[in-house]
Amino acid sequence: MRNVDAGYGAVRVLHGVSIEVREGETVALLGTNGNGKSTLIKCIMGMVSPEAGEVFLETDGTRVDLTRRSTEEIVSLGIALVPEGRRLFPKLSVEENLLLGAYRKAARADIQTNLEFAYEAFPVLRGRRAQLAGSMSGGEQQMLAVARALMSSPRILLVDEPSVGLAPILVSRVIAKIRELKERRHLTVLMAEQNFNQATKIADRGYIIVHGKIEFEGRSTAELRENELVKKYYLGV
Amino acid sequence: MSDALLQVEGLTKRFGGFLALNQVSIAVKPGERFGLIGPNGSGKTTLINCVSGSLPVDGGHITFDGRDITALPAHRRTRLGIVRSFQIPKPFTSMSVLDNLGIPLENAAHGRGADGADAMQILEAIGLAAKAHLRPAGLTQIEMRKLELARAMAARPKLLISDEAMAGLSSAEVDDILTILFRLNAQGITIIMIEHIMRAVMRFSERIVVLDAGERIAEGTPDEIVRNPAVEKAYLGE
Amino acid sequence: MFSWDLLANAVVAGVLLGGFYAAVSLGIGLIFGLLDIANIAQPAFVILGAYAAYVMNSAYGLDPILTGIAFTPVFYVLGAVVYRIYYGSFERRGEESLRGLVFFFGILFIMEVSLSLKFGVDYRLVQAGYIGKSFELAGVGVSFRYLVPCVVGVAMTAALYLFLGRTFYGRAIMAVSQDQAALRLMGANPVQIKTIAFGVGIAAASLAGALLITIAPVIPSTDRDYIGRMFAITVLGGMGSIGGTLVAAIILGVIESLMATFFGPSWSLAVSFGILLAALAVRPAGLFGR
Amino acid sequence: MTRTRALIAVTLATLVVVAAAALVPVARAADPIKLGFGMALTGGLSANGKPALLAVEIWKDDVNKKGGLLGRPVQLIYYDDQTNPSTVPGIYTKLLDVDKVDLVISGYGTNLIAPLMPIAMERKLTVMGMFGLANNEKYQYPNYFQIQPAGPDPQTSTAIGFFELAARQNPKPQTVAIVGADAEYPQNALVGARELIKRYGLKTVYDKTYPPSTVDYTPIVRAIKATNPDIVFVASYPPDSVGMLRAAHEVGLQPKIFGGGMVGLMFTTVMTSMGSMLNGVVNYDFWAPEPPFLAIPGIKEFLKEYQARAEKAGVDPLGYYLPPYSYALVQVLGQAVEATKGLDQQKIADHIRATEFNTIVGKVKFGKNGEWAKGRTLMVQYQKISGNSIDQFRGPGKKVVLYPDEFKSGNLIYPYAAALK
Amino acid sequence: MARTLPALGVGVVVVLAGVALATMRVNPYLYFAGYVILQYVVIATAWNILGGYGGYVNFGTPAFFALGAYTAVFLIRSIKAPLPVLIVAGGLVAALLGLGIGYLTLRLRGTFFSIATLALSVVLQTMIINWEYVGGSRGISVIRPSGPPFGNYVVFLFTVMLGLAVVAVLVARFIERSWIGRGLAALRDNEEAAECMGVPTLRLKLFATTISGFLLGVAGAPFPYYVTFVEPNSAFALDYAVNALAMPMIGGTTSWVGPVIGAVLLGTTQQLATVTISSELNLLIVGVVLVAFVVLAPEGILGLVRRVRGRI
Repeated sequence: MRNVDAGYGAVRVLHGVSIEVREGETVALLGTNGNGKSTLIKCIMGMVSPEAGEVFLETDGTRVDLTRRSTEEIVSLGIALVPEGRRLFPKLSVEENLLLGAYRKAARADIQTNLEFAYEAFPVLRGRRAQLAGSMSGGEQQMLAVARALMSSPRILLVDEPSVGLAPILVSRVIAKIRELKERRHLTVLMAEQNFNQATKIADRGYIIVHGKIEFEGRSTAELRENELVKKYYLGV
Repeated sequence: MSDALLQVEGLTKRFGGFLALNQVSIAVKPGERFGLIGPNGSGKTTLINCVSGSLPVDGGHITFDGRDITALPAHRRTRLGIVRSFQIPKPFTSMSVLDNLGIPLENAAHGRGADGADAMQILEAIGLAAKAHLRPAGLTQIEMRKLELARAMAARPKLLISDEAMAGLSSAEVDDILTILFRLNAQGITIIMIEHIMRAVMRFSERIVVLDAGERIAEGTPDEIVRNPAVEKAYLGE
Repeated sequence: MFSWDLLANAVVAGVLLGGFYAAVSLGIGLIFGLLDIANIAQPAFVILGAYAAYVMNSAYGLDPILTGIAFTPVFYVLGAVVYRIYYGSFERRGEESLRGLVFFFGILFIMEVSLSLKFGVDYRLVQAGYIGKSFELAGVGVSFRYLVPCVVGVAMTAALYLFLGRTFYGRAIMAVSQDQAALRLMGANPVQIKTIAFGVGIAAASLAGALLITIAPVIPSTDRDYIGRMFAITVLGGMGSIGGTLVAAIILGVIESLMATFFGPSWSLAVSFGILLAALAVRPAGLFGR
Repeated sequence: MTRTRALIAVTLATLVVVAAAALVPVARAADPIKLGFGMALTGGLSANGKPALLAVEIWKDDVNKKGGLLGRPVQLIYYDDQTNPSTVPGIYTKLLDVDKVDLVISGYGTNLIAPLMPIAMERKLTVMGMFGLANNEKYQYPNYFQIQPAGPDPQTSTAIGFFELAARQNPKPQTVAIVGADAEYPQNALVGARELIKRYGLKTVYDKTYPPSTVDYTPIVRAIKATNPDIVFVASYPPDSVGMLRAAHEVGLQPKIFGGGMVGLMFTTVMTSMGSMLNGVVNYDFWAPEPPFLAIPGIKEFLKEYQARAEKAGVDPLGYYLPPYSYALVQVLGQAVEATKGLDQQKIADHIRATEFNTIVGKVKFGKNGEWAKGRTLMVQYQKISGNSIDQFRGPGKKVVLYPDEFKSGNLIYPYAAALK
Repeated sequence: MARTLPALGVGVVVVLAGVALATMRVNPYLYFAGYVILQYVVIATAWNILGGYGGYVNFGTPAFFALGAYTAVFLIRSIKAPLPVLIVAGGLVAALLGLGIGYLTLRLRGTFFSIATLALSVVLQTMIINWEYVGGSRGISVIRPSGPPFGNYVVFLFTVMLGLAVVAVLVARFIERSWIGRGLAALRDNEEAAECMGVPTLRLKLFATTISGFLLGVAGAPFPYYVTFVEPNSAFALDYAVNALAMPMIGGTTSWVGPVIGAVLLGTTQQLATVTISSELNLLIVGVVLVAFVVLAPEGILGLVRRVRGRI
């Protein structure tokens, strides 16, 4: 992602943001609410079109421009998003939600394997396969949202604020699960998260975004953790 | 505690099986600048929906100005002086900016039939006078936020609840809004600020309550809050 | 006047009628219940289906139900076109509710009038081997004229149920009104999904119309008798619950039949609508809403 | 701003009114005699309204071929009343005040005649009513004449033949079930039937009504069957006539005599599609292609002309129900104009009241309340129908006239079950 | 207030002009056609108070109209009540029904509310069908009182309806410009925000449904004397539902002028079509006009005028 400007209507949320995620990495995008994390993620997914700059995907030397593509097309390239607020289909059952995750054509062949994998990775979902998604607790919903994203056999997994609305103990469980999945499925992960300590547990490196600008780039987890700026950004000290 | 302007006791709210607020109590003193913070989804907006009357409560009591208002409909609370702004602005889209203010002026503020002068005064104070005759659709984000505040002010509140009035604004714009809120407070209006932008909350609030996962986890001055390990844990995680 | 024999007969007749009502209401269950599009013109499409069956029956002696099935692709395309116009004119501009309603009101009028311009206002009927025949089972009479539509109606319900639950398009249709943006994240295009759903809903009208003309004579304005029933069943069934639609249709059918048998038929429709009103006032989500 | 808006509104309104006035054709002091009416060309009764219109048009052409009335050509001016009574006052005022018609006849059906009555009375018009039931009982307007051969007691006219025939059978049937749609005509027929039941000393075992939008008639028929009546009298409109008859066959309802006032069975589309299911039904009617009717002068020519033009007009292809009477109605009016040698409404009315007319439906003489002096509602029985061809219905033998005796063309097959074989 | 007096003045002038017109007897047909158009002015205006100002779409217009008409039939038959009593009584009974559907808005919004009103109409029609005293399904003939002013009863009814139309429009205009109308507009735009800004939304909705019901009943009350024959099918005709909706949509729903323009235009078109085209094409025109307007001119004629003015 290079020099991206983006926003809604007259408001510009992102100002010249550039980030990159290399294959096999877990990158954290850190910052408190309202700083542009979600907007950045939406730019990648084609849900917000950038006013300037470019977003592209490079695999095996071929370069695919994402800026003019619809969300559906981007999904079909193997990019999946676990959206903020989970965005499950509340009136569909757990299994129906999962099966919808496999909508993209390339994933349909693997649907049985993926479903089995999802239930194995999240045993709680197997027990509740017929339950309506909307009636589950927040933690279970977040698990389902992650599992649903994996159903599309993605190469790249974007995760937007997985900790929202969850009790601390659940947050660490979700975060740990993401790491586990990343390793088992050989994913590339970009995670937007405000929970600094949790996110840095699993990230290889990270960016801190403040007021729509990348304020700090940590090339390793340690570099991020030791930086005193963090507290300032987070607590306004 | 009986000197509190707003007192919330043991407030509980469920959405289906989800416990959004669990026995939350807060007390806001007259004239206070009160901050309400917490990570996303911690129940802040639910709390103010219950206080303003948009949502019925499942348990607990709300007292305002010495009067139990738990069962009052929202518009009656507004008339008593509890006025809120919305996180996502909800302007009256078919009316001009000026007329948007007319609604609370004649419905909530005392004395019906207020003419345009009152509304214009508020718009001037907040810096929207030039846009008075536009429809809200023609406003920018910051103007929309200001309209939201201006409309709340037109209801002549005793207690103003500002729900994330600064999300998505630039630094300078945040300061702009802060100035307005300080000025209102100086005029004697009690203010509850719900905000994610820490810099703003810390600067503005005299006292802060922190919610996490529907529970009250801390209370204190900004300094105390910053040093509170529970708060750090809630925000930064374990 | 009460007898167990009459009761059994009334219930069976009501269930059969309910199966037919389900067939008539499925399209609107899909379009209004799942897509939230108040297509008030749906009954006019049903009548169009009835006339298609009539034309093929009177000209070539084709079985009405076979005609109904044969015409589903045509109706599907028709539905897709209507939805695209609706989408382009209202939904995309975000002003669907009120004006969309008026739009469909206009379509209803136009279709009704066009049919009477083309076919006149005489009652039209079809002939098929099973009309007017019946058999008796343990003292309960069953007319083929209702049995066949009921079986077809239940089969349509089952087919739609399977389509929605077992196919990717079907599941996407169930999801589309819940969260369009999330559906995009699944890689599905909501507009395409809605076009398919609308097309399927109108295609169902083709078959429903064939069943209708099998049961009773049809004139272009017959559609008005069904507007209320269709929406009542959809709402009662819990907006978009396909199983609920069938159950609600059967409840309505049995009530009408019991009223007609025991209390005087003239109140049967009012009782059905009274139940709808009560349901709306007490439990707007319908009886089987999720 | 607001004033301008109001101004726009007023301007628009004025423009529209002016346009309306301008568009309305100005009456020319011209030659033709204008006959005006509203007719149900859309809506519930249009299946009858359209054939009626065709019959009147044929009459006009016939008259004009012979040089018109009083040497002036006849011109028809008619509007669609949409089967909606609330359009009638407007239509007739337009006809009278703007189109300046010389003569009026009513539209088809009781509901569409009723709103015409006050206008006619106010302007002292002679009105020819087309198939209205007891329209004049309340008004007692002397210059109203009605062509449906209901006779001096309109309410019982539909049912009288039916019960008379039943009473003549041996052993005499005892119990009656009556049922009908919640609509104008069937309800009137039921009122008459109830009176006749009393008169003939029968016992009512079932008396219910149903809404016209009923889909399934089998529960009703089954409830009737459970009361085991000797006589089943049905007063219904076309869709429910078909529904009741089909249900009767499916449920196996076989009283001794079945039928009565079922509108629609005589429509050609219904007859051809119901086929042999009609056998045995005893039903009211006004015309049948039986020898007593075919012998009347002029009818064959009329039917030939009608059937030739029916397809193009999109109406009933045979025209055996209403069209001969519609034609007769204007025949009476035309003859009265010729006889009085002018268009004086009062003179025309006086002449009609005093004269017996020769029409294509036979001799017509009006009596009390402008109804036929003597009723002539037929009772027919459908017999020996097989298959669905239209041709079998063209000639005699399928719809046998049983009542009244002077038009009788065959015998009742009794009981009902015997006719089904 | 400063603006109410001139409006009242205009109203009085319109009525006086109507009376003058009535005494002149230009062309009797104009009174008949005019009566129907004015009746639609009342209906469209009444519908718009709830539907246009408040955003609640009532499909049950025929129920209110017929309730007015049948209340009149009942009173004519039982006590031979004079016309003013009929109008007030018809309005009051319909207002009561309006209050009833007002409470429905507590739970039902959008399409559900509309469907409930549709169902209400069916239930009410069935009741009337089974009530023999007012004619049941057979219908009932109503004989007009003799000796009306202006020598002709319909001319008299025309002036009465003109007066009612003026009253309805003045009421609508007054509501639109008062805090009530502004409150209704606020709740139409956003019911939650309106409530939070101190607008007593429930009370306003009840007021709107009641006054709208009252005026619809008022429009129906003289109907028995106009047609002289009332039967359920025409009193509960779907046409009233369609026109009540279509006329404000065509004119523009946010102002009192819209329904008036719509009713005059569409009403006149229908009257003209009835006496010129005389076939199904007549209805086809209404359908096509309706679809064309909602697709091409979504804000109605007023919106078009505003757009054109904006451009100049």
